[in-house]
Amino acid sequence: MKKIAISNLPKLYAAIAKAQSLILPVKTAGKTNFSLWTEACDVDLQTLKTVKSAKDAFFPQSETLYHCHRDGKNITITPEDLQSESFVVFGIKGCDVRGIAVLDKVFLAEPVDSFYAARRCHGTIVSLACGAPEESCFCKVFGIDCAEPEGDVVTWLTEDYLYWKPVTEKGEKLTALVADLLEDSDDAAVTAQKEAIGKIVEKLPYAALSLEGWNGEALNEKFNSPLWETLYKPCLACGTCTFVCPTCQCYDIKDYNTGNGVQRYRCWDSCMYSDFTMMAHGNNRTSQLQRFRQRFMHKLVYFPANNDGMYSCVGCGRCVDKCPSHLNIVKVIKAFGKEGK
Amino acid sequence: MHEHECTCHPGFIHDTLIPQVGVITDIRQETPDVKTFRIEPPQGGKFFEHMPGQCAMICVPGVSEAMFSITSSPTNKEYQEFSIKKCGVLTDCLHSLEVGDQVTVRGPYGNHFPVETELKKQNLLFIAGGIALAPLRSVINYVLDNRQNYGHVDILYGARSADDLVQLKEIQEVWMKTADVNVYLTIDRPQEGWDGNVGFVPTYLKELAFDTNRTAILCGPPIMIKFCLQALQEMGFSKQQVYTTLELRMKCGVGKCGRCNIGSKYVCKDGPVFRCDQIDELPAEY
Amino acid sequence: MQEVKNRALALLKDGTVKRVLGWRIGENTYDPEPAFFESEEDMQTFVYNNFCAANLSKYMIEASKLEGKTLVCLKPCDSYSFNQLLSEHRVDREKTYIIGVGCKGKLSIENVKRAGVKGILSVNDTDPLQVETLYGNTEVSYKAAMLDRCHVCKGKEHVVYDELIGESEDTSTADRFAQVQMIEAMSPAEKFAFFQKELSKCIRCNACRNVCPACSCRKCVFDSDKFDSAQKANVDSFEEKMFHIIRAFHVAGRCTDCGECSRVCPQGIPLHLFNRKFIKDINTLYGEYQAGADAEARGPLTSFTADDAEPSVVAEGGTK
Amino acid sequence: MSVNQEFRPKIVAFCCNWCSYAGADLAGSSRLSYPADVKIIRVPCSCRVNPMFILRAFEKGADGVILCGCHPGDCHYSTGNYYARRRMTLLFSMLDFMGVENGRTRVEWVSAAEGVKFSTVMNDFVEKIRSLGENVRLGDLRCKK
Repeated sequence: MKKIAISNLPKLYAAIAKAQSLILPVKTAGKTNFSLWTEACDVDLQTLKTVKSAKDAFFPQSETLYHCHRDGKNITITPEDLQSESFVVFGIKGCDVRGIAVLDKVFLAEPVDSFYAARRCHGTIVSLACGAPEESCFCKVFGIDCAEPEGDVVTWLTEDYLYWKPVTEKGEKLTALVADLLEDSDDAAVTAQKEAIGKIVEKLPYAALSLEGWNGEALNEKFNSPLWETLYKPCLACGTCTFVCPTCQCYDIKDYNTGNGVQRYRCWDSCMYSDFTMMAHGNNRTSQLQRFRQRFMHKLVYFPANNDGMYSCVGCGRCVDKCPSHLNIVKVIKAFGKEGK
Repeated sequence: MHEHECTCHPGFIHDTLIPQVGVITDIRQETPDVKTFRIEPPQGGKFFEHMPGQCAMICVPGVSEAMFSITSSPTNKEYQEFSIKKCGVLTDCLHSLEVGDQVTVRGPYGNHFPVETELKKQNLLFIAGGIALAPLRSVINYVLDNRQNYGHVDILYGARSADDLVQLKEIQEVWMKTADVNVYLTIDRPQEGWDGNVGFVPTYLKELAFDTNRTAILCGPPIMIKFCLQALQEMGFSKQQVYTTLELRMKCGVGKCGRCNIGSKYVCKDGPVFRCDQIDELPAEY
Repeated sequence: MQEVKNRALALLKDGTVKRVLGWRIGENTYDPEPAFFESEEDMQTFVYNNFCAANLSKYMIEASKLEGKTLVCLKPCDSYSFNQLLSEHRVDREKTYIIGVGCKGKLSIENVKRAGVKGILSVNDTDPLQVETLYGNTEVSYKAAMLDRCHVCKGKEHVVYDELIGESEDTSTADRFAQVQMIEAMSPAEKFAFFQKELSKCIRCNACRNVCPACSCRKCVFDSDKFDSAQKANVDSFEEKMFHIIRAFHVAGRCTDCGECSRVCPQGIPLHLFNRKFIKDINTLYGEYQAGADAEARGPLTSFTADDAEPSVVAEGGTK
Repeated sequence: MSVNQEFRPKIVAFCCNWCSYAGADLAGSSRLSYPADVKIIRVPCSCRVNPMFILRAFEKGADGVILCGCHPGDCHYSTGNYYARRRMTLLFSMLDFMGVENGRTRVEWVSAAEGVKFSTVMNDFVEKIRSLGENVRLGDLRCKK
């Protein structure tokens, strides 16, 4: 276990940023999101949940795939370079780290998505334990320990120090890079914090949320439930829940005409949008009910069916906080629970 | 090919989302709204090896990209063909292209008809309607080119009118002349100069009263599939004996972009070929 | 407010209305969700408290397509939106029974959190708010927890209703255009930097568009496949600006300043500034106009006078 | 000003079919010159131009956008330019509000007989844009590569 005084954190950031690019929670115009560190930025480790998850670091909201130039009849395709430089994502919470594991299941499955894989292999994850979980958190339900998250390096923030524990080889490498800023430490403060967090987690309102009945086998029974009929009603069909979610991975591929060629990029898409499945001969999800159902069925039924029971929800609670109509996955799970299904 | 390499993953020279350039080397007007395009890489040959039933993404840069079934059989060693019906923004644009124009192609995507496993040694009944002959053509030619591996072949093909029958030349000159292959053609409404059967495919199917000692491969518009399936069941076929294809909106082709799912199955990866009893297990959202 | 619930229940029972559009009780006091109720049994989960902030007018577009009358609970500001939709023939007055509910300012849990409260377990909706949290109990003043828009409330009169329930209280404490004027006073570089910073947060979730009662197009121009709209990608520095200008422009003269766009923005972008700037300009150049105040009025962008200001008025500073 | 000497601005001019486009024609046939940097887009009426047209022109790389229509009162469709006038006033005000230099957009009323005015307006506008320099606040970065 290592530690560094809070007052020295700017030095730590600068030291990391000198060697690699550093992505961490930065407050801009009142909201905190993961962003590239600069000398002038306002690092914010106090806000528990960034608005968007850390997903952007590995799977950006939009990224160029290739450029296409046309010269007469000839087309030339220039693929975008893959990530080839190392970078560090600092301050990811346990839920977001698990979110990346969920993305891995999708993008690292054959055929491997090389854009994602390149970022994964060049990125080092420095996770941060949640000192003060909030009411919308339910990561425990998915077996995540927010007091000791996964990652290459795990850190804990107390009033005076940031405690630093390298876990993987990548983590050791990063630790070596900043070794002269870190001092050795015992575990006492961290143990105390973990215990305190554990007690809070027990008291979280959604700590006892039951996922019973949500699995790949329940497919048709859940799909055909009449409950969706009322559940979807307040949905505005916006993409807030999808875009703040650490696990939503559906994407769209689009073209942009730059005037001297076509830039093909991919961007996050949302199953909540009415044109998500639109095609020349029609749309197989014509109602908001179907689209709403798709989101939750994907997370709680289809994904586990294809990935050995792993849910595509990590209980970060962002959708709970952000839905303009106060709809969320917790309400859906509970509604089915009440029905005894 | 693409100099597009990740230092720690030397294998990643070619992401599946990055297409190859293709040159249109031949265009055949099949029907008033269907053209068959022969598309080759600039250096000639084929883009990739595929199996019958597999698809590829064809894109006109700046217009759109969509999944098309590869019409030519894998046994064709020289080139690949796509029969495309004019019905949307992209296909309109494709139809306006000329020989020598370039598009981009990526693939192959999806599963394929089990020509080397379940279908082997079987008697086969192909049922197609309209443009749906496109995916079946590759299977039929594959079967005919490996004739010894399969039993008796019946092909039932229908279209709106005689002018809408795709690949008529090949049907008449090759398929009809192959031993132990019966071709049944039908059109929806009577037409001058047509002395074949008139009537919808499902009706004709019932009239033909095939015995159940065969596997049916069914492809067509959803409504035709529905009624043909009913007819087949009335004739005593079980759902395990019938294969069909599904189509939904696809973007990535590799089961990641998340839109072509029916339940936990992705049509682009787990499909497009499904056995009918497998489809029954899926939620009704297609 | 038990009275709203009782009255709605009575009207549902006696067959005056076929359904009630109100709120369903959430997991907590602060997260009621808009909902339709069709039976007495269903009405048990009906709730009306000071966290019921959403503007229900837009749901009436869909409800107007249903058979029978729908009862809807509208706050004073919501009634403007409803009236505006009425003038655009998007809702059916004959199929609507409006309970105008009195308003003393609506609460926002975001604002409670903004006051520094974390881990909220329960909260009530009286003044001051008693908040029980994972980290101890605390109080937040009603005013501090009130939605930003309530501080610049445009009035507590319902412009359309069938009956009124409950008292209202004036909550406006600030000038509605103060923020707009503050920005107008900046230099171009400062203005640009301000909006660049705010809009760089935009994630194109389209919540502002989808919640807006004035945005009622069947298909939005930004969802068109006729041009290479980024639509849902936060692609670059530009399209966010275009989107937000056009979003506000398309509702200019029809926007009642209900403030829903800013309420729902997950990134807290002050989207109402765009709308308010248009309202302020319209007031300055074409005379005071409040959209939704009169369902018969002609909107400022669908009318003109021969001696309107020329666009060069902008360069001359006439819109500041 | 030496910096801007080399700068060739891209100007988009939306011209109404009935007056301004004819005015441009007259300017041409009268051999009145105006810079080749001005690209004219003919529209049926000035009120056909919606704010999106202006913004899209900037997005794709325009440095200045000018809208020309019939003089108020002379619209071929009687009132189109009155609506356009209100819309453009509000749009320009919004652009100003967001920190875009307000010389980059302009509305001018040019009749079919005003070939001279067309030429003067265009020369003046191009000069103005040249002095403002390249448009950096409203373009899409992807178009600049």
